[in-house]
Amino acid sequence: MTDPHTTELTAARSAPDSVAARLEDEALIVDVDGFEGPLDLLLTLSRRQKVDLRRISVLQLAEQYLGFVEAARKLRIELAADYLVMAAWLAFLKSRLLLPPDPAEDGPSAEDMAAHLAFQLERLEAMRDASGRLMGRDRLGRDFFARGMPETLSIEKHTRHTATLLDLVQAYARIRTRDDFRPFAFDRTDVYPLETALERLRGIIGTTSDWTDLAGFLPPGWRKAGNRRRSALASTFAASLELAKQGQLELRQSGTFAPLRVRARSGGAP
Amino acid sequence: MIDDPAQPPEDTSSADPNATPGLFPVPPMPEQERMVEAVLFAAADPVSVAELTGRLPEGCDPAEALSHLRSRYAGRGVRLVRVGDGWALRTAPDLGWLMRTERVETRRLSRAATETLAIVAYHQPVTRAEIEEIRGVSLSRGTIDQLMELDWIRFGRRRMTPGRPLTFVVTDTFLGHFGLETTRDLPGVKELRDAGLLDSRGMPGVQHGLDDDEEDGAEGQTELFED
Amino acid sequence: MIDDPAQPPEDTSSADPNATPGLFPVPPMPEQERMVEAVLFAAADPVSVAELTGRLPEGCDPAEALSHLRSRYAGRGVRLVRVGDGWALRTAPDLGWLMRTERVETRRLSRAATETLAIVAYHQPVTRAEIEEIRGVSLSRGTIDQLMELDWIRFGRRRMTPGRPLTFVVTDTFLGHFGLETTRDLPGVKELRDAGLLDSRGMPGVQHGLDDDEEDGAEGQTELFED
Repeated sequence: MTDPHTTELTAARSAPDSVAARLEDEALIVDVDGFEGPLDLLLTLSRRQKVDLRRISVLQLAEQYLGFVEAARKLRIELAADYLVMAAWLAFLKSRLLLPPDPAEDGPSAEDMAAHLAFQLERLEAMRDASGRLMGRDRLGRDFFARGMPETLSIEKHTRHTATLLDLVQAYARIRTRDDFRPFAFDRTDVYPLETALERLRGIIGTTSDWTDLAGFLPPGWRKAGNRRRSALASTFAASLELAKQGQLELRQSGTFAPLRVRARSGGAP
Repeated sequence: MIDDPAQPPEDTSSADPNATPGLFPVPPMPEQERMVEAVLFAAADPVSVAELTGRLPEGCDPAEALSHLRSRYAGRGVRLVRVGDGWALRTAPDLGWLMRTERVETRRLSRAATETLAIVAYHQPVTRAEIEEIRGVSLSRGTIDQLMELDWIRFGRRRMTPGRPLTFVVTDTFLGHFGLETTRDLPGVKELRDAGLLDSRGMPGVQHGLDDDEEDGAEGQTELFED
Repeated sequence: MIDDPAQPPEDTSSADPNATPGLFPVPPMPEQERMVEAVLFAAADPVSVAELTGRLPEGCDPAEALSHLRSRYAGRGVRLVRVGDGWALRTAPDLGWLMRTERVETRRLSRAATETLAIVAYHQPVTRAEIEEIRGVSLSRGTIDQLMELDWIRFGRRRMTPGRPLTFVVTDTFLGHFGLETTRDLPGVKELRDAGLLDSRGMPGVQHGLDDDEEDGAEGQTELFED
């Protein structure tokens, strides 16, 4: 009843587009940072209706909220995305509430949605009220006190190591995130370097005058199927291309995916 | 040994120094009450009945001793209060004004923190998504952190729903701080429950946006545990 | 007052006859006794009569209240004793043995032990080699011994791999100590981050900088999580 907006309120209710209502919304917008999200703003707006939250007019509330967003737009105040999401939802709800229900439409009725919004507001208000009552309770260290000098009478010393769950999970997270930051490095054991392949191929190609399957040049220990073979094959193939470029060997393939065959190029480089 | 006045009960409660502890007569109830009083008095933190049982001689009934002690301290400057599973002596709240020098200044909690605390207390066990749904706003990191640091909330069991989200519950420290025996003593909890305001109710037919977030959480979890 | 046989020696003078009459009526003696009881209980040091006089409402007689309180506690588990100039409530000396187990020095688990424990909890059953690989350092004998001694980890089954290495798992004692029903209730990294518990900013009340290595780690996390 001591609400300074009381007079404007009446005006706002009788004529939603009145100057007073706009001014009032603008006053709220200036304070938009003071709201904890759209639901909080809706709760504040709903108090203007001066009725029990259970009897609130959701339609009117939706209009007030949309008026607020509109006023913010006119004032070129950027509202956070969730305020706009709520505005879109309320605009939808408003249209559903105003139109006669479409029997063909699935999903919850506009009344159900409105009732849920009212429930959310009531629940938020209840929790807000509960938190106030909770914080207003007599509190340890302020209103009542524990023993000021707890006694430790024993001479017996016994060390107990302890840790909290928080220590534990933080330690784990620390290790895990440290892992994520380990500089990226190849696991070298399964990689056959190009340089090695080049050296090997150069060494043995001179003796090969017949067409020979490239796979036959794979080093021992790298021939079994798997990552090692794939790595060795790729490096040996790349080495063969390099040697072909240098004119030391020739490559031949009879068809797509057919085995690659190589031989020393007669009269190759010295 | 015999000269030491602060010896174990064998020396004071029995004539036979060779008897095994189990064979000692159980101390009379007034004596048990004294013992419980001394233990609770010495300890700054609440002591559970189980702990008292372990501390008192065999055959004692700390629960009964506690009930005697509680009526003895009724109306006094110090009271026997229950905190969750434990019992503690605390000064009477109406005398708080006398203890100005002992008062510890607590950090003022933000509105987000107090509301989150209330939601955890009234709705526990409650998931992060549920807290956000009730407040209509996403929960900033510092809020949970702060309440955990105060040891007022802790992780509860995982919810047995898709994603197995973690829940939050309040601690005994919370109960002790606010002078509550259990969460059933929260102000207005019964009225709120009767009014259906503690029900978990989602928007009819609408998949709430916050659920996405929770599913992300679930993924992170799976990743974590699979390897 | 003069009739009181248990009158404390400090009671040298009755209320100052020249004192201006207080604006409020002087509380009745039982109420004064409650006040003295509460103040002594909450005080961290013995409280002198002069201090009590200063704290209690004008016109109170703490010395008389003390003497009533002293007889009230006579023979109880707690006694009113004089310590130097002050008065304090102390547990009865004959019950000192009850408090003996109280004295346990609590020390935080070392970082190596905490990390090892965390790895066992999150990855169990886990071999020694796996722990070393995850932590990136070799595991000292003492760490495992300590965790075993605490009864937080134990040997699990042998791994059916070459060398059949022993594995470690956490115990029920571990679950009980950390308030977990199963290790599946442990929060994941994403959940920790959401709760703000991975923030590198120093948490109030938590000591940082004990170990440079740790701070480096914290920085790394910030980089990772601030997105």
